This record gives sequence, structure tokens and C-alpha cells, in this order.
Amino acid sequence: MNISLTLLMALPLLGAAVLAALPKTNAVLAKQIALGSTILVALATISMAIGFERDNINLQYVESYPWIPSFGINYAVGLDGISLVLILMTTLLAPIVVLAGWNESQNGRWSTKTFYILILVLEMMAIGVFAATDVFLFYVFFEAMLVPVYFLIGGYGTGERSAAAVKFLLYSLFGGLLMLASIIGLYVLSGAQGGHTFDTQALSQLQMSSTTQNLLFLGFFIAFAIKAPLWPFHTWLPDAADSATPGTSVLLLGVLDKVGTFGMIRYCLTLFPEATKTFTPIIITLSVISIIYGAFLAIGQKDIKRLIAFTSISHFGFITMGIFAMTSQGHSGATLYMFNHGFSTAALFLVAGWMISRRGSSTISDFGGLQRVTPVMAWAFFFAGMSSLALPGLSSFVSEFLVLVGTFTRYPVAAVVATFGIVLAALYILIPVQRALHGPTTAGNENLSDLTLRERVAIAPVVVIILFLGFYPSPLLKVINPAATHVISQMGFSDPAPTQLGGK
Amino acid sequence: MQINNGLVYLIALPLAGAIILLLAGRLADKWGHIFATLMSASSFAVGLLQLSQMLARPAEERAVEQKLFEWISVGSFQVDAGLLLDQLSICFVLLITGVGTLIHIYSISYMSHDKDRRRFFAYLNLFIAAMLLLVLGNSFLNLYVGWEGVGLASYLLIGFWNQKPAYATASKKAFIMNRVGDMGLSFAIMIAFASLGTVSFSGVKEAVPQASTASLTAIGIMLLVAAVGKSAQFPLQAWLGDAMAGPTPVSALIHAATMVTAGVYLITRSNFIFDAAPTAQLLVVIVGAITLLFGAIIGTAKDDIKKALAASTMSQIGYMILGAGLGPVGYAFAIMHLITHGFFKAGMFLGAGSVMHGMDDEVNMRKYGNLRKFMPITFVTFGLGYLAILGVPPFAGFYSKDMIIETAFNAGGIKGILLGSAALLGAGLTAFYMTRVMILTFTGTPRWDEKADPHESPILMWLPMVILAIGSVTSGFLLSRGDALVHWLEPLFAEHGEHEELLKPIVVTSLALLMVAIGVAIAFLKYSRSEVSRTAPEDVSILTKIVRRDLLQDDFNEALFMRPGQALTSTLVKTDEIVIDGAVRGIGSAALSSAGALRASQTGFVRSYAALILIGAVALVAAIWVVTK
Amino acid sequence: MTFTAPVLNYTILSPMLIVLAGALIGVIIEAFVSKAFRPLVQLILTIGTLLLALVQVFRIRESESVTAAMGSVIFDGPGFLLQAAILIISIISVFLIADNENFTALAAAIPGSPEEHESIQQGNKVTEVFPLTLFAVAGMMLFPVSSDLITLFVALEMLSLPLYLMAGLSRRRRLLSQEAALKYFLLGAFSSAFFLFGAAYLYGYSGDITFSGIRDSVVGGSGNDIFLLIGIAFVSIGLLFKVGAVPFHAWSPDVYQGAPTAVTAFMAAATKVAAFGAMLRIYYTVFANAQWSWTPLLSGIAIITMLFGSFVAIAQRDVKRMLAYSSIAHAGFLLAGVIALNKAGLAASIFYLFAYGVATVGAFAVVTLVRDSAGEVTDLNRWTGLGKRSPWVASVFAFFLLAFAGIPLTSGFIGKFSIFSAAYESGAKGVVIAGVLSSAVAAFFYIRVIVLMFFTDSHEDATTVVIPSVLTRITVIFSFVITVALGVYPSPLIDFINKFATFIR
Amino acid sequence: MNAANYLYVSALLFTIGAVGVVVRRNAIVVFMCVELMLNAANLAFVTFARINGSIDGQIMAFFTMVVAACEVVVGLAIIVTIYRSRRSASVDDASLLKR
Repeated sequence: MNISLTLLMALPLLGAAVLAALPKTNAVLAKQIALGSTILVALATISMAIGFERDNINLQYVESYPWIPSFGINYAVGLDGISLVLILMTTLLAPIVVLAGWNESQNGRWSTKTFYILILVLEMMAIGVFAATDVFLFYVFFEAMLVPVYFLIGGYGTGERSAAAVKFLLYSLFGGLLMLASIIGLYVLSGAQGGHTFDTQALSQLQMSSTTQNLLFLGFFIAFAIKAPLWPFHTWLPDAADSATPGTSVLLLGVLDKVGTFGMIRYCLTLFPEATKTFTPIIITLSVISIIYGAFLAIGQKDIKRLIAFTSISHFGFITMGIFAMTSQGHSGATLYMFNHGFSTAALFLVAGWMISRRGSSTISDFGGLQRVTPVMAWAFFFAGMSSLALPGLSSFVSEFLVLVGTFTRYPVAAVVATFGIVLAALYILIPVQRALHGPTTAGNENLSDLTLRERVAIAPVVVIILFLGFYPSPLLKVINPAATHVISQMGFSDPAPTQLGGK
Repeated sequence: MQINNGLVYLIALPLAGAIILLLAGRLADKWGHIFATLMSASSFAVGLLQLSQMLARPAEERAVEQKLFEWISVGSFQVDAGLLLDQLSICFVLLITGVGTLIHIYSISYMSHDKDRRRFFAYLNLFIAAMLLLVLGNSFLNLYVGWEGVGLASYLLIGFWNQKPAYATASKKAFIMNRVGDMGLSFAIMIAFASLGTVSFSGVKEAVPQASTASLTAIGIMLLVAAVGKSAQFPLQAWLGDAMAGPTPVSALIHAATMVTAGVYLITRSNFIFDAAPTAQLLVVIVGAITLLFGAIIGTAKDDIKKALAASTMSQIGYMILGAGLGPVGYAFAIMHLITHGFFKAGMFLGAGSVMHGMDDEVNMRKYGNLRKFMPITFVTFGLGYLAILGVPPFAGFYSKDMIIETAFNAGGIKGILLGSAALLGAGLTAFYMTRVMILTFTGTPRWDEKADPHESPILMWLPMVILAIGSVTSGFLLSRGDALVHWLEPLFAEHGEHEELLKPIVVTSLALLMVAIGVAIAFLKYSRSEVSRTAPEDVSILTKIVRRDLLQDDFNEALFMRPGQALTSTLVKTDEIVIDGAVRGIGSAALSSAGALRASQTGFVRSYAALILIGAVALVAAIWVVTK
Repeated sequence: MTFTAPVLNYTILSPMLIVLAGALIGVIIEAFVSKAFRPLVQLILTIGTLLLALVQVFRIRESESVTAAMGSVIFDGPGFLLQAAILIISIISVFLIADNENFTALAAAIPGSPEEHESIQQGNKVTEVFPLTLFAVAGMMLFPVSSDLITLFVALEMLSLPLYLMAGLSRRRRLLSQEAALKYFLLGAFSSAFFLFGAAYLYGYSGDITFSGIRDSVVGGSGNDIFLLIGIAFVSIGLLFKVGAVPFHAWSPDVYQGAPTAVTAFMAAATKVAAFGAMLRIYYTVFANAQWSWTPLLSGIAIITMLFGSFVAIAQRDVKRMLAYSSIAHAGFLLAGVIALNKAGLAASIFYLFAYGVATVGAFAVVTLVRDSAGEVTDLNRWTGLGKRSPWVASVFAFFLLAFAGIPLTSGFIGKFSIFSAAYESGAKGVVIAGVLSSAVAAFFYIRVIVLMFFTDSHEDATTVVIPSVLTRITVIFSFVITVALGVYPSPLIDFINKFATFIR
Repeated sequence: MNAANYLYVSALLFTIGAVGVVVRRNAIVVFMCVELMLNAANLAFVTFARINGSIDGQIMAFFTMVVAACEVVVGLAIIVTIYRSRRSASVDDASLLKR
């Protein structure tokens, strides 16, 4: 058996162990070790991605060992195109976050090394949650991930950090417990139909009444909708993003929240195809509400971090809509969107974080005229903003357009309403751009320093990835497409053939 | 179709210029402007080379394609990054790179005092690249990339002096109103894919015969929305006036000669859709007619020279849209007017820039006067452009505008009469406000501010003006000689049958010239005979006030979109906090208070605990009795 | 008439006899060994006894004959598992009890009196607590293996009486401690009376005091159902009182708070194992065929218990009271295992009892470490900032709380999963949903404590964490390791339990 | 005489005892009420032994008495201690632990 995935998960843990053995005083060494480990993990992931057979729709790098045999629980991991892409995103973001947030840990309650131990543990769990092919294993990672994030927000954040951390944790736990009820339901059903198992493939073959299926589906879906977050389960996100350090926010919005949308694909759709069809209209509606609502709230924010959080709510609306549109464009687009959103949010949060740490305030109106004072930083922020509003030529455009086109072929009304989101996106990006970067340089901003070399090195790969994938998304799409098409065809859907309006 | 792997250089050269200048930062301050100009010029050279190759081929084989790479491919949604150079796009390529290069040259001098000149040239190069992508893309989606790319460049250039809040706001406004239009383009592409299964020009063209009219009409209307946004047509015209916040060369290049004409390009490029969707086509002409009047009316009351020219641009593009909406017979005339307009309007804008250069960046024409003495070259070039826009024979505008008016009359029935009359009226109004500009600026008595020091601009500035002026004089004649342009473009458009002529061409021409003469005369009477005050008179009719407020376009947008939008936003922000988050917090505090209440049940008295056990026992027995009954 | 000697089958009884013998020797030591040596000797004796009993339990786990003392005791698989669990939990609890800071110098002295001062100065120790513990352990071991009503009742009293006394032995705040003892005693006796009355009716129903006899009557359905129902109801009250189910829970917060923390730990963990052990046996064997009558009621009580425990815990300001309410909530979860009435439920319950018991002792062990000059501090407001001052202690405590909350990778999660899935399998979906919801509520207060410890800046009257004694350290580390191990790789224990988890009827 | 009557008496005694526990304040009296309940149970045991014709119930009664005696020992010890501390045997006075 190929144990690459396990080794990949062991790498960050190894880094964390080395860190734990370090003395508390040597903060710089801790940072270097953390950076080294995350880079190693990223390289390892890239090499796995190169070895991935793109046209093979079966899971690859499969591993399976009995874990709790009496419950039919296995330690089972494997990759398809979707999970590979998400793991790639996670491991690429991790070193960037470490490098970008080099000094983030210094205002924390605990030492620097603890910060990086938490980050590395989180990275390991994120890999695990995307790679798991056993529902129980997935759940374990899903819940256990909360703990490092909780301490990252509560211990190293700013402002009302502990309240935000608690809110985040309670929301997530609540969703997780609902999912636990559903998992128990699946477990019992599988026991009645040929032996207890948690294997995703086997569970998708279960027979169940439509009521049962609907209830179990809801258990999963609400958990994922909280995590994603979908309106109206979103109110934890702005608070969490407001309080967390920028790096943590990147991991929170960029990686952790993707577990929600990933879970929808991997579990809601595959395990409960019938219930999915039942609930699709509602979910599409919620997604569209999220898109528009998130955009409007973003426009109304005065705090830059909250603004970014609300833009993400809007973006997650797009992702969810793409998933449930049940077309190959929507589905591939949604997965690509997850990847792209990771980087565009990373860019926004990291640059915003640098701005905030220099200015000592996160209120948008405290900035002003930064373009003349700190041109590189201003450019970076502007670029991140353009990526967030899905400017053609940048990666998010491809995914957003695919989602819209994919949705339009099946749910034209939803797609049309969602498209209004792109105008609102222009507003919620350009308003802060104008207030923070343009206009006369406001008092207090005259002496801000521009990005340092370290910060430039950190943001450069993000910029390159966003640009590159904007013009040439094929490498990712070729990995995603087979998996996405597979999911849809399993559900019994195929892309709608071109149909004329109003007949001919 | 033939393959030509050289097309990419058209875009790559200016794009490389932009990237290098942006990345190099201050290092490139010394040579950036020259480098950018060279990039633009090389692109022009490549364009000329392509033209010469194209001329060498027979008419049906002139179009060439280049597939760069597979861009987006998911299921049946297959879009390659591909370029298409045909007779239509070569016109644009040459216009963009040619006028673009001239404006680069002009800007070297115009922006020489600005310490961010390098950045300005980077943006200019970026614009050229994006605009070329717009006209070279071989599918609607590729076009879309260029479409938003020019929007971005326009945003950056309008807001080039964004340290002034009003300028920053203007750039934001332009971008957002453009996005509204872009939304239309998105819809068009989505509908095209959903109903025709393809988004490439060639694919859509092939699919049109099988498509339902409803689909095509929907696509056409959405394309029109896109065109309306980008070309500042009614009702999305409000941004163009504010866009004059950008440096004047920007106004000349982007907001006169090229970007704003992208809507015309889009409609012409999609001729096969509009030809099959009469309703959409009707909307196109309506929009064109309204805008040409709208812009002209606004132009009559503008004191800001650049805004007056902007209003004129709006109006002239209205003519082009009108022409493009008139079907196969009108496309070529729309393009012709587009090209001639590119020359004379760019020339006039550069002239305006030259004036401002000498007048300490003053834009209020009421503070000009008698400048012909001090700026002879500017006066002459501007004057040639003036004659061209009026449509005085044999200047360029005469050929192109006259054709559009004529075709409008020939559209048939009431429609033809209405459109033709609107176009005629527009010609008169144009004559009025342009004459007003000429009089206020170049004649009369000086009304200058103290700081003004009018002088002729340096050669780098007047040379492009001269070249453009030559174009303003000759282009119309050259393009229409033997219907050169019409025949050149013929392979792209559907055959058009002979129309019955409502009015003979000579009648139309005479009417048009008459209108022009009336307009000029009124302007002379009004402004030349009496002293012009340095401030705009306040005791004017309500109608004038409305026209001065741009026909209330901003008030309208504010009342209808901005304020309700802001109200909605703040309501939603409160709702989120009070209702949604409030519900969650409410559950939390309800749990806490109920916990407090339950906690009180623990009184500390052992007898009450015993009583609880006793009650529990009784309840249990009772429950058992009920359950087993 | 010839006298037939009863067959006692000492092998089966040996673990309990060992413990009882140890207890008796302990009493003798009290009389003969000098004060100075008593604590050490008693400790060694107690631990030795318990270890020996544990070894013996394991040695006889697969013995052929399972009944002893003429059918009064039945040592089957679950009996073995429960006795082993009780012994392990007792051992780590005794480590805490050995910390003499917890106990009064002279129980008979009036609080604050000169005698008490004198006694403290002489360095007196209440070493009687060791034999009392052993007696209680013996009772606990007997409780789940009892096989007739007499033995059951005697075992119940045997485990209760020493605990009543131990609850009153606190060194600090003795009035509270005595009050706790009084309340525990009065209410305990009160509930015993209910239990006994119910036992009488079961006897009246079947004419037999052995479990098998009563079971046969239930299966046959020959007797008077009203007697059976009264019997079930009243016996249940006695058992539900011991496990602290609502509405028979009222004693537990007060007693948990008032009793010396080491005793609370022992009581909370070991009593729960014993009481649930007996409950499982009775409901799974004796009452199984009358489930139509009691499942709905028990489900209702389970739901109320879970929700009540979780909700009221939110509002607590004292860490021991909070843990008491948490234990009420856990009693509710465990009742789900009783309701399940299947093999999975039995195995899950035993796993849960062990995991929860160990974590509970560990949590209380941490509580004993947080002190100021006047002894233990249980006021949560003074726990603020503990994570800053003593990161390790706070982290371990946080980990136990996460285990109580059922976060994955802790034993609590596996326990919760297995017990809920068993309940779901038997159709008790309502209980599962209530369990899930109350878990969410419960998470709220566990997290609150974590917030206090880690994310709140400390007050001036901050507490300190004493350096733990070796014994306490062993307890904490052992509990921690078990809680982690059962969360990460529970398979060996689950398989082991599955192998034995079948009641012999 | 009908054996059921003994059961009624036993139930009556049990109820009196239970109510007594709830209403009386003196710890000794409360404890005596508990004893009354235990004896009510004993009476039931003996009655059932008679009805069923088996001897187990009577044995149970003896065990109960022994256990009750043990309980008295423990109980009185606790009550006396608390009386010495508080100079009061009222159970209501011992109510520091609450909420």
C-alpha cells in the first residue's frame, strides 16, 4: 500500500513535535522550523499532484487500515481530483501564511512556538479531513480541527478574541453534533444492511426511506452550511475574522470553511442523492441570498476585516450554488472556486493584516491615500481586491463564470440574480479601495512603511498563482473535471443540452 | 480559416510594456515613457504588417486565427484562448495602436511634470493591450476579458490623480456603471451557451439559423446592455462626464477614440445575432437616437471644455449605435464614423489638452478666450476637427455622418422618419455646441485667470495633433472613395437588399448642411456678439438648469439606485446584527436565564430534595400507570 | 434432615473477600499501629489490597462456574468488567485520598474548637478513611454482581454507608462537609427505603427473591402486573437516586461540593460504575421482558436528565458543582445505554462508564491542585488565568473537559458515539436527538471554563497550583493517558469489552 | 383476614414515613420516619412471604433489620456531629450548600 498520504500528514506533525522540543525563548528558530516544515509539506504535495493520474476517476493514493474494527471504522484515506486540489491549496497556503504572518504570534497569550504548533497541527488535520474516505475519520478531523483554530483565535487574536472564539466553536460544535446524529443514523442503517461500515462508497449504496434520507441529509447539510458559512448560519464568521490574526483568518476562511463546501460534495451529494434533489431548490435559494446578502453587508462594513469576511459569505454562496446546480460547469467551477477563493482571500487578508499592523487600526476610514505612501502595499491590496471581484484575467473570474454559466443552464433565475452580485462586488471592493488607498493622505498615515522584502516574498506566489490560473486554469481543471463529472453522473444528472428560449 | 501565429505579438508587446514598467517601479522612471511608446508603436507596426499580408489575400481568406492555448474546458463549455483578425478587427487594431501611439507621444510631453509619468505610461500600455484583446478575441468570453480589462485600465487612468477625492469617486463610478453593462455581457454569454451551446463568434454564427428568435432577442438585448454600459449610452451614460477627471490624453484615447466605441464594435461583431433579432435591433436604434440627442443637449450647456467634448462623444457614439442598429446596410457606416470620429475627436481632445496645458489646467471655457493668437497650431488642428465633426464637406465627418443620417431615413416608415429627424436634429445641435466651444475658446476677449500663461505646446504635443488633424480632413474621403470601407467589410456582413429611398441622398445632405448652418448661426448670435461672462449666469430658465445638471442623470441615479441601495445596506447591516445574530444571542441568553431559574430549584433544604424525590416517585408511578393502561 | 453445606464458590467471591479482608486489617491497624506510621501503612495496605483484588479479578475472568454463594452472586463477563473498572478507578482515587491535606484531623471535633487545633498540631490524620474506602469498594464490587434482592440491598447499603461518613471528613469548610454528609445520608436512606419497598413488591409478584426467579415470572407473565409495576418503579427510584438522574439528583451537587474533593472523585466515578452496573444487570436481565412498561419512562427520565444537567451547569460558579451537574448530564447519556437494551448498548455503557470514570477522577485530581492559602479553591471566578500560570495543569484540565464534551480524539467521543448509536439502533431516536442537543449545551459550559482558564486575565487574588504529589501526579497522568488512548485507539478495549459483554441470566 | 389488608397497612405506613421525612424538621425524627418506611417494606416482605408461602421474605426482613441498625449507627454519628457543630438538629438549618 502506498503510504504517501499518511506520510504527508505525518510531516507537519513531525514539525510540531520538533517545535515542542524547542525552548520557548528561541522564537526565530521556531518560525524557521515552521516555515521549513510547511514548505516541505507543500513540496511533497506538489510531487503527489504530479504523480496523480488525471483521467483515472478512482481514488488514488488509497490507504485503509482497520481502526476500530468492531464499529467498522477504518483509517481510510484517498484522493480524487477534488480533494487533491483542496489539499494542494491547503499546503500551498500554509507556508505563505507562516511567512506573511511572521510577527503575528507576538501579541498572543502564549509563546511563538505554541502558535506554530497549532498551525502545523491544523495543517495536518486539514489534510486529513480532505483525504478521509471514511465518514467517521472525516468527522474526527472535522471536529478536532476546531480545537487548534479555537486556540489560535482566542489566544493570538485581537479585540473580543475569546468571545469570537467561543462563538465560532459553539456554532461549529452545534453543527458537528447534528452531523454526529446523522452519522449515527448511517452507522445503524449500514448495520442493518450488511454490516457496520463507514466507507463512503459502501454507504452510498444504502437503501433508506425518503424521510430518513432527508433527515440524515439535513444533519450533514446544516453542519456544512454553518461551516461554509451559508446564510443564515453565518454570523460567527465576521466576529471570528474580526478577532483572528490575518494568518489565522486565511486558514479559517481559506481552508477550514472549505471543509463545509467540500463536505457538501463528498457527503451530502454522494450519500443522499435523493434528498439532495429534494432540497436543491431551497439550497440554491439560500446560496443566492448569501451572494446578495453577503455583498450588501460587505458594502455596509466599516471594518476591513469584517468586510472581507462578508465578501467570503458572498463567495461561498457562489460555491454552494455551483455545487447544487448539478452541471459539470457548476461543479468544476465550484471546486475551482474553492481553490481560487483560498488564494484571493489570502491575498486580501494578508495585505489587510499588514495595513492594520502598520496603522494600528482596522477601521477603513482611518486609512487614506496609501497609494502615495506605500505604493507596493496599495498595489497588493488593489490586486487582491480585483481578484475578489473576479476581474477577467484573474483566477476567480474563471471559476465564478463557470459557476454562473453552469447554474444558468439549469436554474436561470438563480444565475441571473447571482450575477447582480458582480456589480455589488465592484462596490464592496472599490469603496474600501477608494477610502484606504485613494484621496489625500490622512493624518497618521504619512510615515507608514511599505512592504518589506519578507512580505513581498510572501505575497508574490499568491499573485503569481492568481494571475497564472486566470489565464491558464487547465492544469487544475483537468484534475477536477473527471471527479466532478463522476459525482454528477453518479447522481444521475447530465448537463442540459442547449435549449432555445420560447421554442422555435 | 488561416492560421497566423503572429497575432499574439499585437497584444504581447504593450502588455509586456505594462508589466515591465509596473514591476520595475521607480527604476524605470527615466526611460519608461519612451519604452512604452516604443511598445505601442511596435504593435502598430505589427498591425501594419498584418494589414499588408491581409491585403495580399483574396477577400474571403483575409481573416486569420491563432489558437494560443486551451483556456476553459469543462464538459461542453470549451473556450480556447484564441485570436481572430479579420477585416473588422484590423480597422480597430490600427485605430487603437495608431491613435494610441500618437497619444503616447503627446503624453511624453503632457505628463512630463508628473512624477508618476511612468505609471501613467504603464496604464496606457495596459489599456492598449486590453483593448487589442477586446477586438482580437475570437469568442465572446475572450472579448469579455478585454472588455473588463479596458474597464480596469479606464478606472486606473480616470483615477490617475486619485489623491483628489472627486477624481477617485469618478473612477469608481465609471467602473461600477461599466460593471452594470458587463453584467449584460455575462448574461448574453450565458444565454448563448445555454441555448446555442457555444460562445465563440464562429460557433454562434453557425448556430444562429437554428436558434429561436426569443433566444437571439435575449442575447441581442443583453449585448446591447453591455454596449450601453461601455459606450456611455442612455441610460448608462452618466459616468462619461465624470471620467474627464483623468489626464486629457486619457480622455482622447479611451473616452473618445477607442474604449467607448467598444459597444459599437460589439454590436457590429454580433451582426449575425442582431440581423436575426429585429426587436433587439429596434432597441439598438432607439438607444442610439436617444443618446445622440441626449449627449448633444447636454453639450449645449457645458462650460467645461472636456465635458463638452465628452457630451459630444456620447452623442457621436449615439450616431454609431444608431448606424449599427440599422442592419447590414448600417454596420459599415457605423464603423466608418467610428474611425473618422477617432481622428477628429482625439484631435480635439488633444487640442483641449494643449489649451489646458497653457492655461494652468483651467477647463472652464468661460475663462478662455482669444486663444487663437497664442496657440495657432492648436487652433488650426482643433478647427479642422471642428469642421469634421460638423460634417462640412469634404472633411471626414461629412462622409460618415451623412451616410448614417441617410440610412436612418431609409429605415422605412415612421421609424425611418423619426430616426432620420433625430439624426438631423442632432447634427444641428452638434453644430451649435461645437461652435460655442470654438467661440468661447479661441475667439472673443481674454477672460483668463492671472496664473494663465497661454503659449503654444511643444512639438511632441502638436505633432500628434497635426497628424490627427490630417486624418480628420482626409480619412472620410479615403474611406468612402469607391465605397472602400464598405467593400472591405462586406464579407463579414449579410447581404443587404436595396431599400427604397425615402429621400434622395442629395436632399439629405442639403438638409443636414442646413441644420448645421442653423446651429452655427445660433451659436454665433448667442456668443459672438455679446461679452461672455466669466461665471455662468444664474438667471436662466429651469430648462437650462436641468440641462446644466446633465438632464438630471445623476439625480435620477441617486434617487433610484444609490439612496435606496444605501438604505437597504444599512437596513441589512442592522438586520444582521439585531435579527440574525440577535436570534443566536437570544438563544444563548435564554439558555442562561433558564439555567438560572432551574438553578434556583436547588434550594439547599434537604426536605425539599426529599419532596422532589417523593413527587418524582408519585409521578413515576402515575406515568407507569398511564403507559401500561 | 441432613445439613447441606452451602456451596460458596470462594474463587468467584475471592476479589471481594480480599477487599473485605483488607478493610478489616485496616480497622485492626487503626487500633494497633502508632499514629506516625498509620498513614503510610494504611496506604500501602489499601493499594496492595486493591491491586491484589484486581489481579484476582483478571485471573478468574474466565472461570467455568459463574455463580457463587448459592446463586446470590453471579460473576459473568459484565460482572468481571465492572469489577475491574471499579478497582482501577478506586486505585487512582485512593492516590488522591492519600493526600492528607484533604481530610480533617479529628472528625469528631467541633469545627474551630480547641480540640481541633490541638489535633491539627499533633499532626493527626483520619486514616480511618482507608478502611472505609475499602468497605465501600467491596460494596461497589458486590452491587453489580448481586443476583438476588437481599444481596443487592446489602451491597447497596454497604457501598453507601462508608460514603456517607467519608463525605463529612473535609479538612476545610467542615460545616459544608458535614452538611453534605447529612444530606447524603438522609436522602440516601430515604431512597433506600423506596428501593426496599419496591424489592418487596417484586418479591410479592414472583414469590422469589432471586433475579432468575423474578425474570422467569416476568417472562411467564403469571403474576400480578400491578405488583411488578410498583416493584419496577420503586426499585428504579433507588437506582436512579444513586446514579443521580433527575428528579432524584438533588443531592449530588450539594454532596459533590461539600465532600472532600478526593471523596467526590471516588464517589462520582466508582459509585456511578457500580450503580449503573447493577442497573444494567437488572434491566437487561430481570426486567428485559417487561420493557414495554419501563422503556418510555426511562427514556423520558434520560432526556430530562441530559437537558437538565446540561442547562443548569451553564449557570454554575463553582467547579465542583459544575462537574456535579455535568455528571448528571452524563447519567442521562448513560441511561441511553440502558434503554438500548442490546449487546451494543451494554458494551457501550461499560466503555463509557470506564472512560468517564477515569476522566472524572482525573478532573477532580486537578481540582485538588488549585489552591490558595486557605486550601482548595473551587470558585470558578478565581480560576481565571490559570492557563497562564500553570499551562500544563490547565491544559490537562481543559483536555478532560473536552473529553466530557465529547470532542473527537478523546475517550468521551468514542463513548458518546457508541452509546448513542446503540440507542439509535434500538429505536430510541428521541433520546439520541436530545443527547446531541444537550451535548451542544454542555459544550457551552465546558468551553466557558476553558475561556476562564486561558483567555481571561487573572485577578489579584489569584490561586496557585501546588506542585502535585507523586501520587496525585500518577493519577492525573494515568487518567490523561487513558483518556487520550481511548480516544485515539480504543479498539483493544472495545474488543475486550465485546468479548465479555454478555449477561448470564 | 385478607392478606391484602396487610399490604394496605404497609403502604399506609410507608406513606406516613415518606410524608414525615418531607414535613418534619428534626433530623432524628426525619431519620425515624425513614426507619418507618423500612419497616413498612418489612411488613410487605413478610406479608408476601405469607402469601407466596416461601420463607425468603422473612429472611429479607431480618437482613433489613440488621442493615437498618447499621444505618442507625452511621446516621446518628453524622447527626450528632452536626448537632455539636451547629447546636441544632433541624435539617433546615443545614442549607449552606445550594444553587
